[in-house]
Amino acid sequence: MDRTQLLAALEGLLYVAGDEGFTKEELANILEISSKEVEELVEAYIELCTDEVRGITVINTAGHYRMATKKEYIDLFRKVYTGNKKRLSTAALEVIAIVAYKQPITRAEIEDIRGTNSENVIRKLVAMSFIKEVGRLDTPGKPILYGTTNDFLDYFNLSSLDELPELADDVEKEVDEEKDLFDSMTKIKITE
Amino acid sequence: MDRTQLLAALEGLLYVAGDEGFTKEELANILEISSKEVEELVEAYIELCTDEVRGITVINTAGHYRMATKKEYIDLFRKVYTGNKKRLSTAALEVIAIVAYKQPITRAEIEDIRGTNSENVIRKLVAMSFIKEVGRLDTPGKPILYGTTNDFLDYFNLSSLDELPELADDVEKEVDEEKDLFDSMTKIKITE
Amino acid sequence: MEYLVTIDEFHGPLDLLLYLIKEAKIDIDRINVSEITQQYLDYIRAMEDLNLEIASEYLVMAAYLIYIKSRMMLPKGNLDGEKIDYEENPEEHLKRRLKLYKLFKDIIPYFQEQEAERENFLTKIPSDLSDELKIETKDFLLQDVDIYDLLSAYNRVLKRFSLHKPLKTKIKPQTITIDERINELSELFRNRKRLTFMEIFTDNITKEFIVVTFMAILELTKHHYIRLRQDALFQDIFIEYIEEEMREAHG
Repeated sequence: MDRTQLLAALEGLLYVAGDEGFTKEELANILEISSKEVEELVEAYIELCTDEVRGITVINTAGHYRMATKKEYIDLFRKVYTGNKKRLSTAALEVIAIVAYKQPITRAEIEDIRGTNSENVIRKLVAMSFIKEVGRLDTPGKPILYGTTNDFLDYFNLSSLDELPELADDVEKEVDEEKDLFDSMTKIKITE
Repeated sequence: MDRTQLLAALEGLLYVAGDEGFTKEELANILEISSKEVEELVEAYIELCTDEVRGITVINTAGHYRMATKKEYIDLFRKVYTGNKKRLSTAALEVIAIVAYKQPITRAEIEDIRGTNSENVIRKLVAMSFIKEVGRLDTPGKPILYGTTNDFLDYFNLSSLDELPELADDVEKEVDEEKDLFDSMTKIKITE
Repeated sequence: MEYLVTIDEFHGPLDLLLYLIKEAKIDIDRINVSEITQQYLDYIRAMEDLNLEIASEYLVMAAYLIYIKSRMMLPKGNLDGEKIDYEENPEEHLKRRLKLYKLFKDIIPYFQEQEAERENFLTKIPSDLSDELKIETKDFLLQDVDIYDLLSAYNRVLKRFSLHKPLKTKIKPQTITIDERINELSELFRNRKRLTFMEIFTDNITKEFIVVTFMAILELTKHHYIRLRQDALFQDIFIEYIEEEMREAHG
């Protein structure tokens, strides 16, 4: 396929896939071009969509290119599609943030950082498929380790975890360095 | 809105509506123009789509304008499905999930929840014995009620339906009951 | 100093402490634990006076704060004996826990912005091409999916549902004029010269739509664009288009 056909094929593919989207690798496979070329092709397509006459564009969330409506007309689209008005609670966001940065992480560790029971919030986030069990810690009781999901990335408009901004690093560095100490402190607390 | 904006808005609307599409009247209402103007607008949009760089167009079936992938690119999807069987199961997974959590449920209810025609998928799932007829609803037309089968349980390694992961709404309901204790609290004033 | 707050505005004792520190407008590093302890205890006491249930974790923190405070009041080294050389001082430990917790509290606005930003982009349900592609049932098998994929699929559907739900209620019945209906009917006749009366009533019929259509038919008949015919009582009424050249004769 020549460039024009590739662009048309990309549009046709992304339309059918809708919210499911395609990964770079999948598109490379279907269109028989390299991943690098897919990237350039998508860039070129997005460029075409910047034309004011266009109402759609392509976003990259959770590693998937997804065709989406343009931001500019969201008020009009909202007339028809009111969307999910429910936003996550602060407590849920706290847990999400902790899991996102510290994964894999156990419930006990999350509760340590928050200083409060987090069982229900974690249950809710698992049920919403924003976090999930990614393994078990090899310690007595084999506690569940949690990590974030693709649904999490999509919900927060992230293409991958690398996109997360860094936490105020000086504090984190300090925290990491002294983590062993911190761990021993919490253990003491638990046995008390 | 001017002509350019109307074209862009039309594209966005038709994209989100997907296979369901919009009637002329619905579009007229949303865009606040006459039916006649909608017709002209769609004509103009289709004209834009004749450009070879475009992979989608608009078709008019059963009184609904629907965005659709151009025929010449439909065949690419054969590759999508042979290359990655998991992709094919998206629709199937959605229907199975709805039946699993909401059984017994009619086809109309499933389609209402999914927001799209699901006849095909349901038929295939019945043929694969993931779901089956479990009764009839006592309303005109006596619609079939669907439920999951033992094969479904086997496939997902469940010993019973009780083992399905809990839904966010259920967690919320339970937590809300607990929360009532807190909600009864009045604002307190602390004075030093 | 007076403040109005409720316990359920806080997600645990660290959250409450951060609030008190913020109110006092001081850095975590510079907090005077004695002072914060006093405010924290005032808060807890006020809750108790009102007979409100206080989660035990708030009381544990209160005890911890009192422990730190009392420790500071004693001459150094006396409380923990030799331990003091290698174990972190509890005040520092608390400050670090607060700082770590604050790190995540401070990132919350970012997640809220991202959450709101994503809502600006609407996507559609994947199209079903199984008919076009004539996919065999045996190829329809699921692979590498587990029960959590099922949960994720369910959540995706739920999200979409709330997206589509208002569509039907939001759209008001369209008012159509007789002229518009005449145009639509003329369009219909361009392709088919003969239609039954029932065929021109397509979907979403409202009383208004029927009346307007009826008026349009009468108008078209009057101007000899169409002819109405019924072979027998209660049989289908046929609407026949009159070709332009034939119109003269009728006119």
